[in-house]
Amino acid sequence: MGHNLNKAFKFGIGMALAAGLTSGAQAADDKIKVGFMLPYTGTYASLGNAITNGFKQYVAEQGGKLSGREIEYFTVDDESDPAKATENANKLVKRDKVDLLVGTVHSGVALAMAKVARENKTLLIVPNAGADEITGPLCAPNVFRSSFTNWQPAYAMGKVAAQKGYKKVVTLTWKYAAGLQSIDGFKEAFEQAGGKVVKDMTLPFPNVEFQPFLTEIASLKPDAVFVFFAGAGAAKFVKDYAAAGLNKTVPLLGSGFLTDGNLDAMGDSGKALQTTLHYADGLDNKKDQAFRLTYAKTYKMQPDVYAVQGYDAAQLYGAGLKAAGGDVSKQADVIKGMEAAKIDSPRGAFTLSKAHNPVQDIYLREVQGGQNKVIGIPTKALADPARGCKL
Amino acid sequence: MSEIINPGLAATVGTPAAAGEILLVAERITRRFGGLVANQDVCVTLPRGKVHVLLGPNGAGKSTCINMLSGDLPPSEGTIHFMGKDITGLSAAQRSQVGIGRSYQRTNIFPKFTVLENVRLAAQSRRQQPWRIFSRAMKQQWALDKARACIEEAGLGAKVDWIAGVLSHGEQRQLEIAMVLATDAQVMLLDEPLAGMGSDESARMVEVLKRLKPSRAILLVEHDMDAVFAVADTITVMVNGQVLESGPPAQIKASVAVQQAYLGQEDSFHV
Amino acid sequence: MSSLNSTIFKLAGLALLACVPLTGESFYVELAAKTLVLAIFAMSLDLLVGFTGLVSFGHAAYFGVAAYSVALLSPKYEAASLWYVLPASVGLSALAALVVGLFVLRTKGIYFIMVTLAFAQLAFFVFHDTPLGGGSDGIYLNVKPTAAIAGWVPFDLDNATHLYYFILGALVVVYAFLARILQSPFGRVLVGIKSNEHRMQSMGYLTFRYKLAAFALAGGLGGVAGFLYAVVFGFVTPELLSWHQSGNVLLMVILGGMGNLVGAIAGAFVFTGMQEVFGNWTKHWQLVMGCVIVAAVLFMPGGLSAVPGRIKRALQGGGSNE
Amino acid sequence: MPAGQGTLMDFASFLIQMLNSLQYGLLLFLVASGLTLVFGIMGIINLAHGSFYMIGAYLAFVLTSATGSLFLAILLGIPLTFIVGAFLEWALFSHLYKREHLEQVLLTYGLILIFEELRSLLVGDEVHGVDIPAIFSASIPLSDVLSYPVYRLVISGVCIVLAVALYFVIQRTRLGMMIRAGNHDRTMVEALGININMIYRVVFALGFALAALAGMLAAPISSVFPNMGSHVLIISFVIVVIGGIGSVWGALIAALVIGFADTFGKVLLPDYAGMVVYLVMAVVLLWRPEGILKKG
Repeated sequence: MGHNLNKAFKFGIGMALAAGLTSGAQAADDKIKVGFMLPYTGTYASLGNAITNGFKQYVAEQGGKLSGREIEYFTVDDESDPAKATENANKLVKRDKVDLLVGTVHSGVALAMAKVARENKTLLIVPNAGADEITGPLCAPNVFRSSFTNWQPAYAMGKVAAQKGYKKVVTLTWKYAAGLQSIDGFKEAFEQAGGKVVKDMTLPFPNVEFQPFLTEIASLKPDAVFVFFAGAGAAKFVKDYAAAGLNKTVPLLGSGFLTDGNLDAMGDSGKALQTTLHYADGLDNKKDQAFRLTYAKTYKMQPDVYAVQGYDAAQLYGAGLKAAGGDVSKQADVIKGMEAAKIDSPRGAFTLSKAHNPVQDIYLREVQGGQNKVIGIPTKALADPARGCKL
Repeated sequence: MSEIINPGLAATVGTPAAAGEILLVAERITRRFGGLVANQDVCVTLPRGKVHVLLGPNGAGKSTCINMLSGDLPPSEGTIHFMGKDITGLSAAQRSQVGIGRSYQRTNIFPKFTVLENVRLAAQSRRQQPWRIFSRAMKQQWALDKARACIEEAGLGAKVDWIAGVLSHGEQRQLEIAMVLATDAQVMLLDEPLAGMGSDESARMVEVLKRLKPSRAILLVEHDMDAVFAVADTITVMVNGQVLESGPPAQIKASVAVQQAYLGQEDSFHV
Repeated sequence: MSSLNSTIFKLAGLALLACVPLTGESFYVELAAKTLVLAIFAMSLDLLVGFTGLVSFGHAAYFGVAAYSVALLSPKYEAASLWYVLPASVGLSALAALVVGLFVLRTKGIYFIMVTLAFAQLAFFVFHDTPLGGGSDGIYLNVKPTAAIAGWVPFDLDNATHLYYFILGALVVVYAFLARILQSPFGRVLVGIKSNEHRMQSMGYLTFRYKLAAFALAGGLGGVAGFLYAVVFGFVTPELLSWHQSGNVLLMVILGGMGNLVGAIAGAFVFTGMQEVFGNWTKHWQLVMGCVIVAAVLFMPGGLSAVPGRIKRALQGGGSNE
Repeated sequence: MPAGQGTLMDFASFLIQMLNSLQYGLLLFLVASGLTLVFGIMGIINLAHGSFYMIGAYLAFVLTSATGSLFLAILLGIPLTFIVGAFLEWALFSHLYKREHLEQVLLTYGLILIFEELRSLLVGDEVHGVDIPAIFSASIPLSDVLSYPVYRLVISGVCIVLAVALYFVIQRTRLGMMIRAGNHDRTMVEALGININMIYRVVFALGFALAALAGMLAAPISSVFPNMGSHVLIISFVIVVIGGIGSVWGALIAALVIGFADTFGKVLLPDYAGMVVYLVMAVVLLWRPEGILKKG
């Protein structure tokens, strides 16, 4: 028996070493190494793919090169699993030694990535996760974001709600950072303008049994409801809300993710829903039209906000590289270039705040004919307050 | 079979105990399974130095009775006393600790362990020191000595290091006896210890039982009539979960009721 | 002879593991460190599954409790003392296991599997939902614990090499501890319970107490792994307590062949090895992983440690058709 | 509930919340009933049960898209899942009966990974909606602002019908007799010349079909999304544990209890809502370690 054990033991070590050898770095020194750490399986897989597509589209538009340097991609599926986040980030940073780390969707994973990036001084662009901390208390010279903070769209919606004359609002969200930070942003703007949030309700992520909360909303009879949900859960919420008849008497307001990538799933229930986000359908902007056309041709599907954020991550890096003359070893120059860049984004041009978050227009959108049509710009060039950032 | 008195056994076999002292008394114990009454108002008294045999056709409730005495099944009604103390509410493990040991009808051992380890575990149960997690079990000499002595006593001395699972059926029954012995049981509840044994093995087991008898009370469920009449001091005949008749072997042999109800069916009834 | 070989191979394996930091590849050192942590975790579960016969499907709870304890007990911007947080977090996870054990050990078989799972979910939600745990995004451990004793620093956990050897040392200690326990009267009782609990009871063992002790012990050792994990990665999230983690560690134990400490270590290496190889190979690596698992169950009863024997038998033409 | 607590919850809201509990509980029952049958009768622990639910929901999406009708999708889906279930039993699960629970855990854990990846390969990772059939798309007004979707009531109705049907099958039919006998003593059933393998195949296929049906029915109100099975799986485990393995009635009672605890937990103890159902389970286990109703 002892004999067998030890064979097994050797086998195990052999496997581990084999794993090491097969995945060893095979760097080509002349290429710039870009590492995508994004979800390619699980709930957020389609978001990860859209971001990757957007990034690659920009690079392809530049002839496959940025500042004359070819790009080599490394990918790691982060599975949206924070438990594996540090290890996955280290795969790209320590094993593959990438020059730029791009990721991710899930806020918890992104926080772990930011930690790895800070410790290893690797350049990081967050192409989605909106956790306020990344460009707030945890901001760093080498950490950038091409998307938004949770605070931004929600703050804009708070202003909208006040403008519409609502006085009494109830909020509902999943109890996690993205949701709670959105609620805070909404509340800040809404209560500044004289409104009152009468009740904050939360449920554990990713629980989708909303019925008890709808009953509660009905008994509170607020002027409006502000929610933060995303993806499948958002689709279910919107459907439940309509089925309960609440949409007829209590307007539903949300951060834009409520209606992004899931309009097909919510069907008629989503009709006329108003949300705020830094991107919308039907923007009157040439860049957007060109972007959408190319994207649709290349990937045989319509782009969404995630694709835009991926595209802009590439633009942002491109600007940095240009400033450094394509020399990634001059990281300080790359960073300076990125900080100074004015990005001609499909969402409309934006610059970066001191904390490295986009200063951007937030659109008010309405669901019309299966699209999030822009109907107004409640806040122009909105900057995240970046509380706690010492940059 | 040698006449060696093993050191480990000396303490238990040779205990100068008052023969005839009543060790176990079960009064009107009853067990129901849903609507089915498996045992009704069974009374059993086990004095030291005597062998009490339970007889009865299959399904008469003998095993249920043993299970209630050993604590494997709680009785629905009735009380069980051990040396004057009420033990009705005690679990099987607790009853083992007070001095009631049993063997099972279907062989119930640790098939992957050696014979020695099977019995050593039984011996170890008498002095449990679970907090001593850094001492080595194989260096507890007292338990090893006792285990070897009990194995010898049960007639398995030649197979101490065998894996229990590969022993013959009869040998596994002997192993069970050794395990009961190793727990210092004052009351031994033996469920068909001779089942499946060859005549040599049976004879040896009967010898073992006779030798154990003086210092203990033994309850035996057995079908082998030769063995029964060779060792029994008292016989209780059960039918349909109830006691039909109880008394010395001669009385049972003479009983018409027993003849009709049970012995009549057994063509092997001869002395 | 076999046992001589056995010792030689164990030492050779240990020597091989001790050489890993010499490669200087920080990623692989960290990967190996993580695998060693998982190996400790797998050994702790093996005490329950392989030696006591208790199939716990919620072992990640104790791993997670210890990991969270480190994060919660450490001051935000200063180093906590290793000599305080290590015993405290291990103690807390053992305590959690003791309390859960009081409930779950009242059940058996399938119930036990499901109830351990459900209690692990309960623990998951404690850290996920209540103000204690910091929600689904987890908590940072900003500064690793310091090993300083009255100003003297024997080693520095911030140094990857020191940390690696610390973990390797922990592995050896846990292995020796478990191996020793299994030789003790206590350990023999656990193995007896696995083989035939009913008989153990009829021989006078109050098996519940032994199982409870084993459950708490395994929880505490799982806590050692959880502690190390938190120190290696500096980040804890409720996912550490999720049922996928419980499933993964169970998988490692089974891959290595239950009831076999070296096997559990090998299982951890094979598991991370498979994750690495398949993960680099295809986006749909979980499909491959799933197929490997299913095939392993159907065609490889007894785990990896049984493979050499099976191959030998097959080569001799006497292969079993199990 | 006394009127004095009106600030917390008025009486009308309380009644509506009760309705919510009932409706949620019944849907949970539908998923858990298949699980408890497979557990209790075959002694198999099946982690892939949540995947069966997911498969059902995706089938509803795919078939509804193809046929244009949820009814047709369900009509096609039930026999389809039944056949797939029978096939899985033949190919995989039939090898597990004499294996340890551990190996069952492992194999079904592997199946989860396989099913999720196959789903990703075949249908993709997007979120999809399934339309509520037009005739059930209305809502019934319950208060001046709140109405109750008819489709939810329909689901509850279907669940009740299925519960009664299951009871009838198990208590009154020959198949049910064999199932109950198999539940108690496998060797005895075999001795009577009954083909236990066939019974097991049918029971497993039935369990699969029930879980898939739950997924199909729930698809219009829950949407269809990756990993949707895993939450359902754990909650079903809790229900089976509380109800007693193998007891369909126990599962029904437990599902209603959980529906109640979850609904009111969310409203009254939002910080602890995730834990409420597990705490209920812990209390039940203290009281009755084998569940409210033992199997049988």
